[in-house]
Amino acid sequence: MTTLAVVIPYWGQSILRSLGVAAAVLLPAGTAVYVYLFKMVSFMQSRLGPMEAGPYGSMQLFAEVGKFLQKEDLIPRGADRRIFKLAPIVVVATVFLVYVPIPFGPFAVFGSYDTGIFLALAVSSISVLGILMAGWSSANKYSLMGGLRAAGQLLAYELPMVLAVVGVVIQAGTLNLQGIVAAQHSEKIFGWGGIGYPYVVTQFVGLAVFLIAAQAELTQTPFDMPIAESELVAGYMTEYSGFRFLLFFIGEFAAAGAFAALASTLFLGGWALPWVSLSNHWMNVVGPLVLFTKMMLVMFVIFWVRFTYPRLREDQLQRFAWKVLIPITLANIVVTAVVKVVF
Amino acid sequence: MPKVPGLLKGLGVTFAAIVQTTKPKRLGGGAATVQYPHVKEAPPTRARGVIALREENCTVCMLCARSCPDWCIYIEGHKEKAPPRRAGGKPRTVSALDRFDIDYALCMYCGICVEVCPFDALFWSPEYEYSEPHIADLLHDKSKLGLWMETVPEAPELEVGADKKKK
Amino acid sequence: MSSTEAPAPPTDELREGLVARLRAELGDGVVDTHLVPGDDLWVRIRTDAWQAAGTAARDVLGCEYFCFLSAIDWLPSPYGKGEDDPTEPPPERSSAIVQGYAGGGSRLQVLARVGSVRAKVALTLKADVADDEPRIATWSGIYAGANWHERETWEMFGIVFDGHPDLRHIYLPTEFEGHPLRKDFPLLARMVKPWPGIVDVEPLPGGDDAGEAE
Amino acid sequence: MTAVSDRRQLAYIASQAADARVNVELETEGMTLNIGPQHPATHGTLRIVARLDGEQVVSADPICGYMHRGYEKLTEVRSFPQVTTLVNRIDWLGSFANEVPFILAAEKLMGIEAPPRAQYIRTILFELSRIANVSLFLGDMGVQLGALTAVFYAFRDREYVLNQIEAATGGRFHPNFDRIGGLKDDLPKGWIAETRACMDKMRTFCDLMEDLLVGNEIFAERTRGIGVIPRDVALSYGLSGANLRASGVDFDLRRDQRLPMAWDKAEWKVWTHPDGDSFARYWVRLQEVRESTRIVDQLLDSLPSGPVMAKVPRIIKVPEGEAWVSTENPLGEMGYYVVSKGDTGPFRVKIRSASFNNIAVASWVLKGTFVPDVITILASLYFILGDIDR
Repeated sequence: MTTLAVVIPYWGQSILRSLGVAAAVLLPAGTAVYVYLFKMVSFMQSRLGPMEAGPYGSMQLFAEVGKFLQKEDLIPRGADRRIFKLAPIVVVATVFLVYVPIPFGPFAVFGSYDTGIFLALAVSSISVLGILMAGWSSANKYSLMGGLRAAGQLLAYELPMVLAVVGVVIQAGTLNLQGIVAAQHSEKIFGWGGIGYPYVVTQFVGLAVFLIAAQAELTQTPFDMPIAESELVAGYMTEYSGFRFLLFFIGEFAAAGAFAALASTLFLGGWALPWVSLSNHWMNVVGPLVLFTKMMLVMFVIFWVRFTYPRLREDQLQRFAWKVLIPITLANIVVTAVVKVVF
Repeated sequence: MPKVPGLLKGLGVTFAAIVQTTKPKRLGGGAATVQYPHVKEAPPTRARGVIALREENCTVCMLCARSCPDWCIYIEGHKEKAPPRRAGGKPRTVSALDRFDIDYALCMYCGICVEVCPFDALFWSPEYEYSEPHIADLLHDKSKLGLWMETVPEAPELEVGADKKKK
Repeated sequence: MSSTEAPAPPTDELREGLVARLRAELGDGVVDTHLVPGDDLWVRIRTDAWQAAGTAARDVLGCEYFCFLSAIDWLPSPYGKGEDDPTEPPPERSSAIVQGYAGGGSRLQVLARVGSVRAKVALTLKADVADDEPRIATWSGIYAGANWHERETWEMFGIVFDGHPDLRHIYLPTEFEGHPLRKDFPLLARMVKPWPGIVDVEPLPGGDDAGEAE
Repeated sequence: MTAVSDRRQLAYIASQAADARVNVELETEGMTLNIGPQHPATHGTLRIVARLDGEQVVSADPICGYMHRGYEKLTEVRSFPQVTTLVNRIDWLGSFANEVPFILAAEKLMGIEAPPRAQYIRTILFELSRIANVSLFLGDMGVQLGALTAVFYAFRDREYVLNQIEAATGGRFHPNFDRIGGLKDDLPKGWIAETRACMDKMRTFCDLMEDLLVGNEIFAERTRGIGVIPRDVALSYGLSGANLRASGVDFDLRRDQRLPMAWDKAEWKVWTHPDGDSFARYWVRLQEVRESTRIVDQLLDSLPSGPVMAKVPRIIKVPEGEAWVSTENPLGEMGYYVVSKGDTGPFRVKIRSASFNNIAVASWVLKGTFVPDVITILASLYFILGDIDR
């Protein structure tokens, strides 16, 4: 970062970068909560949603945070205290880790590793441990069932997500997310370079399966068996209240942001604008905004599906993952590989 | 496995709902809900909100208290001399009302008292905003019931095929 | 429920057919019948023929639809409606037990109604239950729905159903004693609170000279 | 569960057999899970003690009585008008429909009939309360399966029907509009036109539910072949209403019985479904709401004019006798066995409510199902707690 005529020492850069990641996690999560969970759901259900807190209910999120913070922090008597306290932290931490390799601009990335996408997917599966810890340690039958269901479901949907990404990696030729963004920016679609070459054009099957798998990773309807409110009351989150529940709440929406960011980076061309060159310094400012709008688009689809569909039973859910999604993604990989070699 | 149209139709329904709710009111859009403290929906004229008492009609016959299923009307009266109807006539003994309480904590708004009152002293009014922080305050005494009298609406005329004579 | 229009002389072949078939099946098990033409039919069964009546109703009459099973306590309530003036002497209440349609000999009577969906007709079966030791055979083997109804009847009236798989409380808490729907079980809600409907108008201080006070 | 020839049903049983073999080796001891009494899936305070083996229900025993108000004891100390106010709190969603059979029983004992206009208005309000009650079910089945938006459409469109009931009777949930011999009052001005508009809204609501849920494959996946109740089991348990018609029994009290009401003045169709599973129950109720809107339209067209109250003495003493009247309530067959000894109040009233029998079948049908299916089956049986506990 020597361009700004002042030399920022290395520790300065890493502080800036970690602040950037924190902002990257919390800002989209916050707007997603307001726009989708408060407003879009209400419009879907022909009501206006919160209108009292701030103009058009914009301060509702802070009101909610305030409410959660002043709630009593209960730990059930039979609970395994240490694991009970650790579970939400594990879930939220993994979401921060997923944001590390995601590029928001030429230099605005915490760490551009050669195996960026591999790191993101590996880390996102650690949250399963957090959910299992929460389910087990709450000493509550509903939580235990919720936790076990979550474990089964998240493992089953890890595979389709990874296989969906493999199609993109074959086409981009690199695992590094910056590389994938660059690849999508430079290639042409049959000679016409107007809007670059977002991989959704050829990898639409991959995007569909990725979104379905992301829906399952977020334990959202139609895959919200772990938090099936009509059966398990609140699944693994039943016994949590106050600040810990807030952590789970943030974790859930930050994870939605993370998967949306991954989807838009892999399939919609990431932070790059087609006609602006990649190394333009202004892209460090414009890039995050571009990626933010793409994330909002993807999250609209995620929440749109979440509030429309009923939920699947977990044996149907597993059957759907193993017997439908995985064959489709394998076929997609084969087709991509053949096309890659032939052309 | 799933054929697509069913799932897409569902998405179409919810998207149409978003468009309908966000369309401004003058274009026929808007939510079905009303922002209560600022905008209040008027209940229909026959709504049974609260019972109003016209004290002068009441002759303490206690028919309402006797026919109330929940035993929530408490009446006490006394006899007194009233001026004769025609000049020079004998003073009439009339029973006057001392206490007429309705306990809205017990009342189930069935309307038997209003209907059974032979002297038309009790009326329904669609007023509904009289909740109280303390449940004891729900015991409305006769002065409060009198206050409700102005909120009693005119009886709505009946549907076209209705029988004209007032039952 | 009736479907045929009763002709001028009110005979109702559909229901008379039912009674005839029931008599043929149970012989003297059918003690008494009461037929409202074109409307409804009551049949009183002897206590020990109750189970046979159930199987006959289902198989012979084709009444496979189980409507309900309950009981009636014919003793008039000794407490009245709780609406008497405490100042006056309590009014004496007749304790004569008078049964309803199709007669009966005991204070408690079991009452069941079954219907045939095809013939679109239903009938009510009654049976006396001994006053001192109320027992009767169970129908849960014949109609699966009777299981819950018999549990409720046992809990409310104290009629024991022999052969019932698990006769336990269905509505009331397990440690509840007494049978609430019996007429001699007091309704405490009306005992605890004095009735506000008692006329409470104190007369004139000088006594009512004109003599036409209410 | 008896097998139904459907391919999916056989697959379901095969998968169960496979699980059963697995459990034998694993020897996992069961877990007892209390669903309720405070539980989102039960419409009120019903508790199901389910013994589970993993996710599968070994035995389920519904425990009711948390909302037992002792209505039959209360009716013994009340007069006839007071009992009507008590009685429309049994099935509080379609509450006008509770009063009608009791009033008809009293009128049958007194040998009087309501004037034709009152009969028409009673039938119209009866069908309106059916629409209000069953439309909530159509939305609520979605929530039980996870689709949150369906129930909001149900509440929104049901509001118009409740406004109509309140405009005519004065009470949204507890109208208390029925009197022995007729109705308390006549309809207010402009009510008929308003109700017609409301019926169109309900028809669009039904189409909405058709698109949102019935067509949805996940909904079909979750409800087809789940909780199959064959014809003979349904009849033996005394199931009634849409639960019975969904098991293929063509039995509807509005058509198969002669009552002083106006159902035979409108022509409408009784819908049945052969499968008897949760999907069939949902589908039959959806068609029934559409039929009800058509009935209301036809009755509104042919509404006669005239009085709404027959000649009835002020203090009503019902002559001695016994009468049973039952009507096709939104939840099923609701009947009153009224015994009168000739004074102002009834001597004994046996209240036969539909949900009591509808839930008795639960312990039979829930055996061997998964936990999420328990919620689906209970939601599809559609009971209201006041109806069970009385």
